[in-house]
Amino acid sequence: MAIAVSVQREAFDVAAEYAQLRRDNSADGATAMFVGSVRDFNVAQSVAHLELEHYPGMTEKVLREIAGEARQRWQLGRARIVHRFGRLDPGEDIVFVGAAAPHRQAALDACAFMMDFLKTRAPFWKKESGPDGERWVEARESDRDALRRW
Amino acid sequence: MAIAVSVQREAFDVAAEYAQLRRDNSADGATAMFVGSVRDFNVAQSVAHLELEHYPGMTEKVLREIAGEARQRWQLGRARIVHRFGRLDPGEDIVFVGAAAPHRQAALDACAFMMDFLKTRAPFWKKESGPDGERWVEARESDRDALRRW
Amino acid sequence: MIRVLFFAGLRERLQCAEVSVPASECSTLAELRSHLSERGGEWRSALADDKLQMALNRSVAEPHSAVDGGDEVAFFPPVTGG
Amino acid sequence: MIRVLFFAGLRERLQCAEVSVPASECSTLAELRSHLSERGGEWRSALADDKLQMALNRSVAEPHSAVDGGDEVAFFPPVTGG
Repeated sequence: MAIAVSVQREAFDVAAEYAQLRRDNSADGATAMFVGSVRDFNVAQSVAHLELEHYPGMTEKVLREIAGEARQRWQLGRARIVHRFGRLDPGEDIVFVGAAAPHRQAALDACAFMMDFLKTRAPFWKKESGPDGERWVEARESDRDALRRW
Repeated sequence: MAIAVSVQREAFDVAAEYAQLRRDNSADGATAMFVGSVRDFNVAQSVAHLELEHYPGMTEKVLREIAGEARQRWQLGRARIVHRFGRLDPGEDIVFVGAAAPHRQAALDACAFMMDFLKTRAPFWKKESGPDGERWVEARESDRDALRRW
Repeated sequence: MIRVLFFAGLRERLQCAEVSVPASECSTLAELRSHLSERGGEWRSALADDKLQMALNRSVAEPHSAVDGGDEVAFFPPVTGG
Repeated sequence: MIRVLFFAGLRERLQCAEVSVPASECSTLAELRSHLSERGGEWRSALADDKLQMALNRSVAEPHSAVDGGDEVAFFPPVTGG
């Protein structure tokens, strides 16, 4: 499928995602991928784990819109977004975005675009648990600023 | 290892490359990867297969310099480049570049940078075989132009 | 009825994930928000936060957007996925 | 001796992958290139191509770069990897 999105509790498999971007797709010589993972620290406190909440139904719709917009702008053969929810420990993968295109910069730019929009538009919320207790992660100005270039 | 390069005849495994970028590396929450593959057409003629020649010794040295330069510019935790040589059929992967960083745009820009420099500096040469016989692929002006932004 | 959902920190402050509001109580998202604020206490203060975002039928929406029976509305803090 | 390597289309035109040149024959890459051109025929025409690149001890080098015995020099067309 040209566009695929998944919102899931389970871990994803980068090799399987890559295979889907390439399957029956010898027209696209360029494939770019981005994976976001849980860091072991965020701002000041060290993070024991994250809990990711989302808005079922809206999340999938927004991700599909983002992938569709990227596909149109850069004439991607394929675009994929996978985002996890639920409990995530440090080092675990949170999000995968991938794009296959005839040209390398299109594939890389499409990944940057999808991540920038996902960060500010997709209804996910992170709650960090650390030694000082739980707190909801604040949205970052820099993520909103990142949208301006598109 | 912070930097790793490989020039090899064998296919590479995207999942294994990803695992190396992430291993013992929970400080880098952002991992970007790019894979270049053999398309089934190039310019006008359809391609039956490619033969990739390289300059053993110099190739590894240049790739290591490119990965090292990217690592310094974007403070990457990890940078990897894998490039194949020998016979490659349509659909097969040619090159992998990957970068792990604390921030997503650093990881994506580092991949773009490594590909742009690899395309114009690493001593590889492609010969295409198609229905009309063999021909050496010409270097493209657009690849030289891509360097100007860095 | 209008189905109204609350997420993340807002849900926790309100101690409420979902309410139903008769469509006759409001005709726009702004009116729905005022109507909910009238519950007072935490509802008034939490819904006064001007960073809150609203969705109507799973698309981001503005205060003047019209709402009607059968609609699904959501209020939530700025998103932090990725 | 200076070890001189040729790659890709250039190697095919010259029908030669490698030659050795006495260090006494030249002191710069430009002189080495002239010396090889004197072999005539395909050597003269192929080495006249101003798109050819040169490497000295596995780093890209310029015509004025000094060469000496034990050095490894390479001539090759613009690269097309990736």
